[in-house]
Amino acid sequence: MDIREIMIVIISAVLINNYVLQRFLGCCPYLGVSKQLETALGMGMAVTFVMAIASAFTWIVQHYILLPLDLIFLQTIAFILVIAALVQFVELVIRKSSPTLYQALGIYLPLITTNCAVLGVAVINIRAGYGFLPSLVNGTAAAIGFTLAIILMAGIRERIELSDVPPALRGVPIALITAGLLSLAFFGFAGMVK
Amino acid sequence: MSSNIILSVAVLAALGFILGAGLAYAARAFAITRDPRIDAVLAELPGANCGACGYPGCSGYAEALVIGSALITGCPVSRKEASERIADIIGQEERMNINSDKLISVVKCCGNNNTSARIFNYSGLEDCRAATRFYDGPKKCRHGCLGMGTCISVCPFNAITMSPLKLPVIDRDRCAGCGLCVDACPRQVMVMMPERSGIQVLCNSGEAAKAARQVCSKSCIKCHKCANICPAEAIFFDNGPAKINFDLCTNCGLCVQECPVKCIYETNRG
Amino acid sequence: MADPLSRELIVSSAPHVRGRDNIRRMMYDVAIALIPAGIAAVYFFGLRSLLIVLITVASALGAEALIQRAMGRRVTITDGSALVTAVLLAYNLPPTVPLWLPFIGASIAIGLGKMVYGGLGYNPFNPALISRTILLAAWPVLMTSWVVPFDAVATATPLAVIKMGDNLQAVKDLLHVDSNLSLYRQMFWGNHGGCLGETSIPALLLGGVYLMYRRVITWHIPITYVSTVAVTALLLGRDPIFHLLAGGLILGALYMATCPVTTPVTPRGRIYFGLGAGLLTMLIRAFGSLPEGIMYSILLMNAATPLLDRYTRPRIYGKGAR
Amino acid sequence: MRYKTFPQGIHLRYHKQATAGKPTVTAKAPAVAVVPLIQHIGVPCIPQINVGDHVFMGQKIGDAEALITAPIHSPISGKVMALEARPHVMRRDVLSVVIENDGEDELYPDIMPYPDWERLDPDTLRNIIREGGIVGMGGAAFPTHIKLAPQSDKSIDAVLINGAECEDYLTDDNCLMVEHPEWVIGGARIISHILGNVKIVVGIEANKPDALAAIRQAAGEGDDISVIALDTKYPQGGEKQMVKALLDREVPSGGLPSEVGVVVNNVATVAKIFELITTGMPLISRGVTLSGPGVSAPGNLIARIGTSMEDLISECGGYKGKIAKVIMGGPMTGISVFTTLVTLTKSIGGVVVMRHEDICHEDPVVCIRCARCVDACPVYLMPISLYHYSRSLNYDQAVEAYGLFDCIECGCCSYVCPGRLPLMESIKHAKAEINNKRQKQHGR
Amino acid sequence: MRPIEDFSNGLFRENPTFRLILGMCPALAVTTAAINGLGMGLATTFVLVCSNTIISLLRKVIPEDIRIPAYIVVISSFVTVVQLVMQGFAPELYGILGIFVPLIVVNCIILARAEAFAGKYGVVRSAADGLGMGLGFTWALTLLGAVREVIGTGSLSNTYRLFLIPQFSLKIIRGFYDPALITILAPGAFITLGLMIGLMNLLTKHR
Repeated sequence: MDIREIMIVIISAVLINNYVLQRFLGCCPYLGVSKQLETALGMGMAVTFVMAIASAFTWIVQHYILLPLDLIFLQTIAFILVIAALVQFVELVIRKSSPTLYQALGIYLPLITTNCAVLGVAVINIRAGYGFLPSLVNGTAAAIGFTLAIILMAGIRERIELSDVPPALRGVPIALITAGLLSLAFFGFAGMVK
Repeated sequence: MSSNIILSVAVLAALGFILGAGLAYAARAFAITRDPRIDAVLAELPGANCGACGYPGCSGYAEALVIGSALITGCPVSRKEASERIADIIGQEERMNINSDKLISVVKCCGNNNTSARIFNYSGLEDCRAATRFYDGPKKCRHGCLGMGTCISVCPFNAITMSPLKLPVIDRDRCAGCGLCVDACPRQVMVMMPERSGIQVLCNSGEAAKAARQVCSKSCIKCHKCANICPAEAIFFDNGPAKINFDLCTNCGLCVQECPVKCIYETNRG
Repeated sequence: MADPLSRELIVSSAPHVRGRDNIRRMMYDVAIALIPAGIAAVYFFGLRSLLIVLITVASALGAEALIQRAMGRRVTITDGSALVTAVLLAYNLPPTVPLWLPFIGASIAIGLGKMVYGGLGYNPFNPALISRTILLAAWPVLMTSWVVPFDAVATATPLAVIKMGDNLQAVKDLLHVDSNLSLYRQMFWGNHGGCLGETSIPALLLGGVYLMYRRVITWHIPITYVSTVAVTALLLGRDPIFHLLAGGLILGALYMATCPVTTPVTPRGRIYFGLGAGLLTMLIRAFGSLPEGIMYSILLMNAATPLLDRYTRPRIYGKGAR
Repeated sequence: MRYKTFPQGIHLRYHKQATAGKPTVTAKAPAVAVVPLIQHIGVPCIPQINVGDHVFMGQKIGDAEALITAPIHSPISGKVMALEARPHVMRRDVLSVVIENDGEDELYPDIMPYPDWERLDPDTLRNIIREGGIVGMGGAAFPTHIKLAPQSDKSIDAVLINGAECEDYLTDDNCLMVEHPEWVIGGARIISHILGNVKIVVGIEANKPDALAAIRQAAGEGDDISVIALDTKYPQGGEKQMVKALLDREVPSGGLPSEVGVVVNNVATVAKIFELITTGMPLISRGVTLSGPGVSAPGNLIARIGTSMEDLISECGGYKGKIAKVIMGGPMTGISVFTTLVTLTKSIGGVVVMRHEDICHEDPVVCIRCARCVDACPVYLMPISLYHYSRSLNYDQAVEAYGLFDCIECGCCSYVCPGRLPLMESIKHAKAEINNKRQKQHGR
Repeated sequence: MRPIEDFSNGLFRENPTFRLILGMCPALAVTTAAINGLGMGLATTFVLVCSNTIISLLRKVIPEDIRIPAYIVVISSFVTVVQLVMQGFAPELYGILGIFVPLIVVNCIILARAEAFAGKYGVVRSAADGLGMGLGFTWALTLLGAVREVIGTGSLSNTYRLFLIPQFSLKIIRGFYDPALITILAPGAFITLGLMIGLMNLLTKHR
């Protein structure tokens, strides 16, 4: 696979088909952890880490266990198990190595398990027929796209905190609307990679 | 078909085993300990994170309690029963000190915009602390409430509202007795009083009668009429406005009737 | 003399004097600056463009009044901000749009672009551009039907033509000119298909100079924006002059990328804003499937504005370097 | 011609023409002088006299033991009628010495000049300055002898004389420089002598050509004094801005000018030092501008300390129109007092009277992020962020990342804000709240 | 009475989409048409009811420490069932819902209900809770889908076929109405849902 192809995968996953803004994957943590820039960045990094590893692991599981044994229908179960274990592992590591980060991410670290972007990217990798390297690249790029979207969002939400949003729209509704407008702005990247 | 099922189960079991083993190892390698009592104590605390205890939120206080660096009585919001349960959890033998009376805050001033004179026209931030920095605030009375709502802004329980005549009104049901408004008030016009008591002298001015009358028509003039009529002898004077000893007060309300300037109120009647 | 104590003086914090400018004045300055472009629009595209502008303005003011009333807030439609938003939106519409579209667009701009965030000063994105992108996504055909100036004949914009053919010859054919110079001249004056208010560069520049003179806008964003577009075009092997004159670059750089609410407050932030917007504009024009990148690039930089503000804080006097 | 200046800042409307050309008038000594015992930054004075005592003009009536303090002298001769709390510029009341004027202006017998000052050592001179009660007369009121005794590890290489007078309306420094340039230059030489014969740089805004010419002439041809014209821009007279403009040095955050080898003094202070050394007269009077649209006949006065504003304003023809604000100092940083019974103190260089129609009555609207405050701030802060953090009580962020305590409270941000937000007021409030909190924590 | 309360709870008071803000991804992704929302909602309901029941049955058996992985295994088994069934019987819908069918596994509603409800209460109540939550999710998605579809295309294309409603359709307004394509695009999903949640907040506040 040449550089060009990899670049296409990256630009596509980060900008054009941004996993949150265009594909709706990972919306729960996106809405939940984007209130502050620091935590958003932490979450982004955690997701990046988990997604990169998960892409690799699930590819291996798919191609070296499920396919040879003809057990493709077990894909969902197997993948989610791998991801759940990975997330728990990351949680343990962060709790030990950076208590402040752990405190900041709080309940959202376990939520990476239910971050559908992680499982989503694994499934998409398989469905798109990516090889090992493209899978890894796609997973990482998707997570970078997630991080980009979430830090932009966090910046805006910190500003929204200071504004006079009508009470009914405070919190999630205004965040959703902002995400929509952000998604609209990302339309500009449409067609950049053919 | 059956071989397929067996294979599935086997694969999943193997996967589960490998991942489980890995996690078990990780759990041990990266283990950290946290005293489970902290969470237990935290569960008993009010969870308003008001900070009245002086710690960063309830969790900080819970940790301090378990370590032993804080007193159970440190949380002014906790009710007696909760405090006793916390004492059970951390095994602290301090129940004697647990406050049995719930305290609530009260504004010791009834000088509203109509009765209390102004000395200048303040035009600045709507904040009592900011206003106090300008010549002790725009009211002629230097002890009374400025009515700009700093107490409202610090109240974590939304228990205070502003009356149309610019005096804060405390919702006795919502007030948790954290005392943050008392700390925040630059005039020391907010005080804590037992919730069960109803009578309070709503004047904070220690000025002599004449000076006090000049600045506010509702100011306590130290006439001692209330003290004289009080059957429980609960009202006394010590270089200031009339004060009530809540241990003696029977809420009979005679002083309220007697006060010539009407600055004694039955606060629990709104 | 009366007792000095009986005189109730006003006590307040310094400073006791204030500058002359206020928000209303700034907004009306922008509105004034936009007048020449409006005249040009009427000149090129007929009185219908005036009608579109009027409908947009009326709907925007109406929508703002209605929403503020509904939210139980003070109605502030006279502060000029809705007026400016509406005029900018109208200038971003093709002259052929059905007359209900400016009404919808103005409502979206005010409602979704501004009021949901609490009104003036709080919106993270430029309301006029939000509205335009939504309209474009909702009614792509209506929003891309262009006409030849002085004529109702359908045409394409120079940018759309160059997107297809990738060379200036096609544009020259489109505008019936034979030399680059006359092409530039015709594009400069605005004699080509496009949105109402974006085509006539001299009219826009006139307003821009007025705004700079009145200190409503600073040079940072327009200059960096325009020059980044030129440099990027050069690097990508495109004709920089064409890209400066084509599309809504000047309208965007002078009036929309300078919208104070949605751009950084720090000088360095503003420069990065211009750089980023210029780069994105050219990337979209060169590689994207859309012919024009102004609005998306500005919206994307709007989104990055809080981060720019945060990471381009000025060095405080006496901190760091001597 | 490009004048030296500092980056950013704002242009004001100035309004100086009403008083700039007029010669200074000596005001009547007050019938009753009310001399507050707080007239400087530092420890308040303790009265040195008793009620009923007779005091001479120039006699010390208040002093304190502490290091940072300056004594206070009687501005008139007469009888001490009372020692009581009286209205004050900064507070509702402050312990003041109330002296009834006997009209004699009997000079305190100990007062005598120091003609041979050049032979005195710096410590003696500093002590003379202390005993003369000299404080910063540009508004800061910091005891001057402390300023002239920089810590030993700092080597001072320049003394800056601040003649910027950048605020609206005020012209007393201008008049002083035009009428008595030799006092300014003489005083500067004394300070230079105290600091070890360092170079003298006088900075004057270019909108005062008369003052520039007069000072230049008085300075002579020697190269120990340079007189530099500065751009007319606010806050050119700010100490840090002065250092930046004249020497292109930046005073470290939270530090003093002495840390970059500079001592800055206002022209009025310098002239007063000259007066003290050459006549022995302590600081009992000062030049003050009475101006603003609410004064009938604006002018510059030499007035005794302890004269009430009421008296000073009647000296200038009384009020004109419905009075709304009486401001001590310039309108950008001055204090609007609550009563005109407050009396003149050492650091009040101007009284500006505003009518109702002269003040901005617009309510705060909203921030449209126009960034004018950021572009105006002479210490390169982001006032709007500070404002937001102050309002959302996020003080830590404001202090750490946004330099709350670097604010010099010049008021540029509030002045330029088209949304009329109380930017500087919020910043000041946040500072006071944080200091309050810190004090409480120390108390615990 | 308890199960009935549990059931109605999920429909309105704790509607997963409008009140608990759970399961945002499918709510945004598949609601380009009412029918898709309905399909997704019913699939989720099925998984939710089954998993709630099983987890409630097993709640005393599953050790505390590994409950989350155990829940996930249970949930993913049912998701696999749904996946296979849908693939067989509604391939068209399966194609449209795409990867969001396997992603039901990570729908926070399911794990959240398992953790918050099924792990604590009995079988009947858990099943009722699952059904209520599921149907609450379903009507929310269907409504959202309907709104987006009507505004975005001017009709409810497949729904009438499903309910055998004659095609009176919204064709009438076709002549007057130019569909606003935006609502069936990604930004439209976010904005419509945001406004709808805001509307719900408004309605419940006034009640």
